[in-house]
Amino acid sequence: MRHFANWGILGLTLLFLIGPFVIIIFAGASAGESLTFPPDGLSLKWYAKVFTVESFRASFALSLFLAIFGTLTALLIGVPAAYALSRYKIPGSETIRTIVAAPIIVPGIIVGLALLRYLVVPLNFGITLALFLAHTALVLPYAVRVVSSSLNNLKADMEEAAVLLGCSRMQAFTKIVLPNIRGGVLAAFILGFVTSFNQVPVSLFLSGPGVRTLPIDMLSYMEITYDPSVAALSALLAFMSLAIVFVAERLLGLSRYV
Amino acid sequence: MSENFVQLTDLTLSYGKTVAVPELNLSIAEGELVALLGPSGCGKTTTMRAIAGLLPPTSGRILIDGRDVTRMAANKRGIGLVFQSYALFPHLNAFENVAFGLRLQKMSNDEVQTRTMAGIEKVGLSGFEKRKPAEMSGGQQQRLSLARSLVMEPKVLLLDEPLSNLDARLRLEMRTELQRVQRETGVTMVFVTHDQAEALAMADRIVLMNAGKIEQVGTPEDLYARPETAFAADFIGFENIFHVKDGALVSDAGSLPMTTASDAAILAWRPGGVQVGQGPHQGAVLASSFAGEHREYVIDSALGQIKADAPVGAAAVAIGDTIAFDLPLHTARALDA
Amino acid sequence: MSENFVQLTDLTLSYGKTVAVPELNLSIAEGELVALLGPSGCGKTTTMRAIAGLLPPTSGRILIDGRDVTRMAANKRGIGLVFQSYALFPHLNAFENVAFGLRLQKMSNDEVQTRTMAGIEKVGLSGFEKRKPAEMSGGQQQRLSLARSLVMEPKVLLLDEPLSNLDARLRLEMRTELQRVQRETGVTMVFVTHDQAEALAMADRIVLMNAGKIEQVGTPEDLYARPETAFAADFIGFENIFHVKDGALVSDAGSLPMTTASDAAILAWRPGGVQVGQGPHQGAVLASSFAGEHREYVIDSALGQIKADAPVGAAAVAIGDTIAFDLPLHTARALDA
Amino acid sequence: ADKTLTISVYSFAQDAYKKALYDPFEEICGCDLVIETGNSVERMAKIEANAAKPVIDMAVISSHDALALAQKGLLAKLDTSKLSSFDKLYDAAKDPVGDNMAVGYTFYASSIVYRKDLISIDSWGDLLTNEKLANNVALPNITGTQGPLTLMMLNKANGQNGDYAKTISDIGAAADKIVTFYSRSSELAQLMNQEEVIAAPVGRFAWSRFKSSPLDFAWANPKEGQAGGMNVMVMTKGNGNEELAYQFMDYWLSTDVQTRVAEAMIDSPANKDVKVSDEVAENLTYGADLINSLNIMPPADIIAQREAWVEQWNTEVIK
Amino acid sequence: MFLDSRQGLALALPAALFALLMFLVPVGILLSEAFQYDGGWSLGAYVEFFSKPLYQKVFFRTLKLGAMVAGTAAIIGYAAAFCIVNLSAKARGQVFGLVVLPLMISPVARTYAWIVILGRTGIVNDTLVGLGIADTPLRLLFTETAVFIGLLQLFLPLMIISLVSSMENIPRDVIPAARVLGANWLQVFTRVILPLTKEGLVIGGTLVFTGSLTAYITPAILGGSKVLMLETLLYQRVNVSNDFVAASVIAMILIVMSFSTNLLLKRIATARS
Ligand SMILES: Nc1ncnc2c1ncn2[C@@H]1O[C@H](COP(=O)(O)OP(=O)(O)OP(=O)(O)O)[C@@H](O)[C@H]1O
Ligand SMILES: Nc1ncnc2c1ncn2[C@@H]1O[C@H](COP(=O)(O)OP(=O)(O)OP(=O)(O)O)[C@@H](O)[C@H]1O
Ligand SMILES: [Mg+2]
Ligand SMILES: [Mg+2]
Repeated sequence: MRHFANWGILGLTLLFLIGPFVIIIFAGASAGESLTFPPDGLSLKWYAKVFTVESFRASFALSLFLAIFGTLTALLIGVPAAYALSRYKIPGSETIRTIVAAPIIVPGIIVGLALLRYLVVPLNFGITLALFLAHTALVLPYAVRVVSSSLNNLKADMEEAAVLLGCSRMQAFTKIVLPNIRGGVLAAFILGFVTSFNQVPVSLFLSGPGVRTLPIDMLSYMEITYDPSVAALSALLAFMSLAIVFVAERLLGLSRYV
Repeated sequence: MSENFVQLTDLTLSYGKTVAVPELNLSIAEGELVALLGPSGCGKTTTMRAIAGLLPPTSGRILIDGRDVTRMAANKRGIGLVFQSYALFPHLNAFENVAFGLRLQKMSNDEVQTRTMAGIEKVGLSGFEKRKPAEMSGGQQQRLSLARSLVMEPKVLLLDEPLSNLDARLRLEMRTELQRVQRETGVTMVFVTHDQAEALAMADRIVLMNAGKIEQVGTPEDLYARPETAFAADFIGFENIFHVKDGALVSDAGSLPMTTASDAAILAWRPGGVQVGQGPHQGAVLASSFAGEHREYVIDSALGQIKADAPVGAAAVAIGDTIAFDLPLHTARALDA
Repeated sequence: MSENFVQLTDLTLSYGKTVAVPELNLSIAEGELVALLGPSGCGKTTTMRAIAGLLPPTSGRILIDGRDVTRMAANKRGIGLVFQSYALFPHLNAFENVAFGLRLQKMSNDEVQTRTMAGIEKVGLSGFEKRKPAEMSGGQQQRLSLARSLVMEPKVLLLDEPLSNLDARLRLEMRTELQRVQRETGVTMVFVTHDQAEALAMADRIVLMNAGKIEQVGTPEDLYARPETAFAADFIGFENIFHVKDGALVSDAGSLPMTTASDAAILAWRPGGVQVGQGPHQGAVLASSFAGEHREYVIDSALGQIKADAPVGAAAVAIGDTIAFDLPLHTARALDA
Repeated sequence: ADKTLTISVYSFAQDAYKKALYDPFEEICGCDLVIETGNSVERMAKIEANAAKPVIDMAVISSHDALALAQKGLLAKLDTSKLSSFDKLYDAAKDPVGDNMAVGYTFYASSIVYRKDLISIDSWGDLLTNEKLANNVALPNITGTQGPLTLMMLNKANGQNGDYAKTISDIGAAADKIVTFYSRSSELAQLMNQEEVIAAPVGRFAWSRFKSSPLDFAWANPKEGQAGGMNVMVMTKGNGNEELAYQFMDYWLSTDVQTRVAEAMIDSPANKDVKVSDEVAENLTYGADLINSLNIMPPADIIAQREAWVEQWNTEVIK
Repeated sequence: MFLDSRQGLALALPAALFALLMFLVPVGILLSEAFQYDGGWSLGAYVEFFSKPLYQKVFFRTLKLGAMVAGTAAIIGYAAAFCIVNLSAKARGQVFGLVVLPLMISPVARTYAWIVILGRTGIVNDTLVGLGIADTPLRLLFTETAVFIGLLQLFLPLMIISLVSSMENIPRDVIPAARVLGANWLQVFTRVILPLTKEGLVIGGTLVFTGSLTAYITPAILGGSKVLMLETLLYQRVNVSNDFVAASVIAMILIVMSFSTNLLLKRIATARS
């Protein structure tokens, strides 16, 4: 009985969350010319068309670059920060926490505009560099928060044990802490990756001739037409993300950590 | 063999502003097995952590084998510590947990293999090598943690409640094993316990602590038979403690005349030292329990509750019934005020 | 007063596909104090959870006071449970933890106040009312958990290792308190322990479990003196157990001729039943430890390790020295194969 | 190639432009084209943000946006002598914003697309008054290019003689029955295809999207006539790449390119010499007669009043 | 806890400096423009902003929608999280995967799916009319309802994630203990689960509320100009009117709203215990 209610609630929630995804998949497989559901017949022509649009290829590469390297950079500086915040008594740690978390609450458009006006134009930063900085900053709060919470669940006495067994602080971190928070790091990476990859408002201003992220490219493609290829592209991207998560789950046992 | 192998001088240990251990002085000889005994929260773990180098002292010095290690990093001291909380590495299996420290040394793979397997066998965990800590019971985890420290063959081994989660039989086995290791390797061991029986059974010398201070130091026999303070006596099992005043025993609850005079200020009896079944005094039985070799009574007397053991052969007295008893001077321990 | 106040009939309990307890049958009388005794992992906690309604049985029935409660919700059964893990509410202070259940009943604030304070006092935690569980030591938390169940005055009180984290003195105090509560309120109590001394001391009746099955049921005296199986004997302290074959004692390690013939299949001795210092047999002392009233030896004999207690007055024998001993038939317990 | 020209254009039909314009030009000039796309407001905002150091050399935008940029001093005055095709342009395209700040390269008409099976449209006024259109009509947002054109035509239909405030009030009064104020013609096409909307004003350049739909769409010929607009080319001030920019603009205005673009049914020509088939002409805003008949609002009028319109629109229409 | 604070600072500093220099400084300069009014420092721009009826309305709508989305997400989130926590480890991993799936889909596409679903001839209206709940198709697109639904779907996963992870930290036997002490499921929820997961609720609530305030695509597409929110208004001010001052004002308001909501939630959470 409880079981039944359990799955009932979950089913409805999942329907609400996933329903649009199903529609996107099928709308992209329409044989007709416009975005409809149920589709006017099935065909893969729109999925095929995605690969012929040249600008998608360039912007996909840019978005992938930003998502991967922006997130990695955020982790590179975020993991040590999270570690320091949870293991050391630092003067002003609350301030540091707030600074690092700030990018979440600033509207994306303002971020894009600010970087364009005060970094790109006066300091001669390239658009790509500015995008990279912006995406790194946006992912940073997730990196610090997610990694912090898995660090807090990790008892500090294990590191002490490792040190007593002869580790240096650095070895204790790499051999003991890192393996035990890899689920958190992975979750942070995935969260950061999708945040960055799907980011729109920041990139509205941070785009220039020949430099444009994929979501912005999709938006501007939709300036011209709502044909189902955007749905097809979205479905393909979601499958790509899923594949990444699936592989990660297989390799690292993600579900044990989330 | 040094008499002052581990030496703590005026050691003060604090957490922030709260001082947990003020000005501790203690010397431990090489190859000695010392028990830190004391009630919960008295600073046992804190002291161990300081010796291991995990807690920088507020003041004072720590010497090991003549060298001042007060500021030496924990991983340089060559000290082993078995944590009260085990502190096992959850991502590594039992074998890798034990092998961890060995692998950090320049040691052949074969040797790591041999020593690890030997260590695991010693604590009775053969066959569990592939298990992760989460898949082992509390007692098994505790033994694993022990093995991890033992294989390192440290100069000084600190053990924080190493046997608390084991049942009576397993505990005895592990005690024997620890004593054997100590005899064979001559390692200096300091172990923490809140269980006096364990301290008595294992230690060469017992350090009894109370609220961060050392209350008494001595051999088990010493401490067991000759506690020097009321706290020590109480802790070591002289559960009936009374003041002597004008030829009578006095407690908060009342007083009882003594049959023989004594010039001690305080007298204390173990439950086994109280005579029951006959005697000049009377009391109602509050509680009675079977303890195998004897029966334990709690008697409601003019002095308040008195704990007494009766031989199991004697007829049992029901709860609520009256029982005669005596507090004979020859079984009492005399203490200063 | 019902003889079958709590009745478990063919109770099978499983976690997913693994059966933890197969077909258990047990009756407990009203007002009885029953101990569930057994090694780690034998199904004690599992059984308690089923009685409390936290684990739906795979099959079988649970009757309380004549009513079938097998399918009744946990909050309707009127059963108290003290959890092995305390299960205190971390967000509530000590007072609110104890008051939790009372507040759920239609009860005036004053009464909640009075009963809560009384409950806290009973377990010796007066003055700790405002503390959160995290700010209390293990033993204090355990007592708090006890108080939380006691104030509810349940018909049946289940206690899962309620005293494991207390030191000897506190443990004795809490035992006395539990026995008093039980006497005064006539509550039926079932408590779990892995410590035979505790079971012996407190219980009216002991249920000894092994791997999900009941091994023996009886009074403490019964179990202590007359274990019926090798498992029971071993668990209850007959640590030296040997087969009898052709007038000799036999173990995996070897054999030893007997001085007196016996037609028992198995003979078992407590360490206290082994005679040391004199006797026909010889062995090397492997370990020796002081235990207050006596000294415990582990002797390496032709039968393997033998555990023996010697009176503390006797001259101590050093480890490695040879000692004489006997396994007298009059202190042995005879068991069937 | 070591020379590059950076241009900013509307984002639609880039594949066709590539064939008709970009590739051949790169061939001729031996340079690389870097192309930025987007809608005109976003591109303008960026041109302004980068004013100190222009990234864009040459842009195509709407005539009133060109005027706005010119007034902010962001544009270079064009030397028309460097444009060999200049004389072939319709007169209206030669100096649309004054001071030779821009040249027109395409015209478009703007009228109402509607579902001929459900309704008939005779006048721009029908948009607000026809009962059948209640909850079924969409209007362009005032902030877009089409908004001011619709405003002008409604004003004309209601005989309000340039009193736009009154027209906006009328729209405000009817706002509850208007499904949305769209800002992208593609969005409108989607809404009309899923039968959310059955009539709406739209630019001729978007017509092909409706024509290919299975639904029964028609292009209205209201009695007030069609509105018209023009897109223009501009050059940013001080971009340092003027020669190449002139070369590109001239090439785009040439009869060859204008014909190719027209035949691809992307942009209607501004070059008088372009000749196309009737079938192609049907889809474009083509020919002197048609172009001269369009109601075109002077860019200066739009620029002067737009802030006020938006303000009033925000209070009375969006509410 | 290691006490060498200098080492700790060295570890934390790169992230802090990065966020400060590459992010907060440029954003700060931009925001400071909102305090420039009539050539001097003043709050005039804010006074002007709040004196316009449309802006007031957009402000309150944004607040209302943000609160409604966060509130609804909390209710659904608790139900879903509780179910997820009760699943077996394997099923939990799979369901969790499905819950985070929407995060992987471009918000652009997700929002367009809602246009199809919520349209006059979309599934929702077909179902409502088919079941006789509505006589004629409802107009759902370009209404607050549409924006609400879109935002809810966008941010619900974040709420569920936060709640699940804080529920997993509830000590093992605490819920059974409450049951045995006589609590029914509602009482278990209000007296045990809620207080013990308030941290997750605060994090989730802040993420959802902040997300709803600063979302751009969803209100832009599902609400259009008829359901302006602060973020779409901000975009309009920048792009259509080149009005950076108003944009900065709006940004500052959004930041203050997010920040104070976070503080407020934290306050409420700590005040209760
Ligand atoms: N991290 C800490 N911060 C503040 N006070 C602490 C900390 N750790 C321990 N204390 C306090 O220091 C005192 C000594 O604690 P310690 O852990 O050394 O006790 P212990 O003797 O090991 O007790 P137990 O037998 O319960 O393990 C206690 O009063 C304790 O409350
Ligand atoms: N949640 C669970 N899932 C699967 N198996 C379980 C679970 N809980 C207990 N078990 C198994 O059921 C058996 C009985 O466990 P139980 O907790 O009842 O033991 P116990 O007698 O209380 O032991 P202890 O003295 O260690 O508390 C054990 O083998 C244990 O591994
Ligand atoms: Mg301790
Ligand atoms: Mg148990």
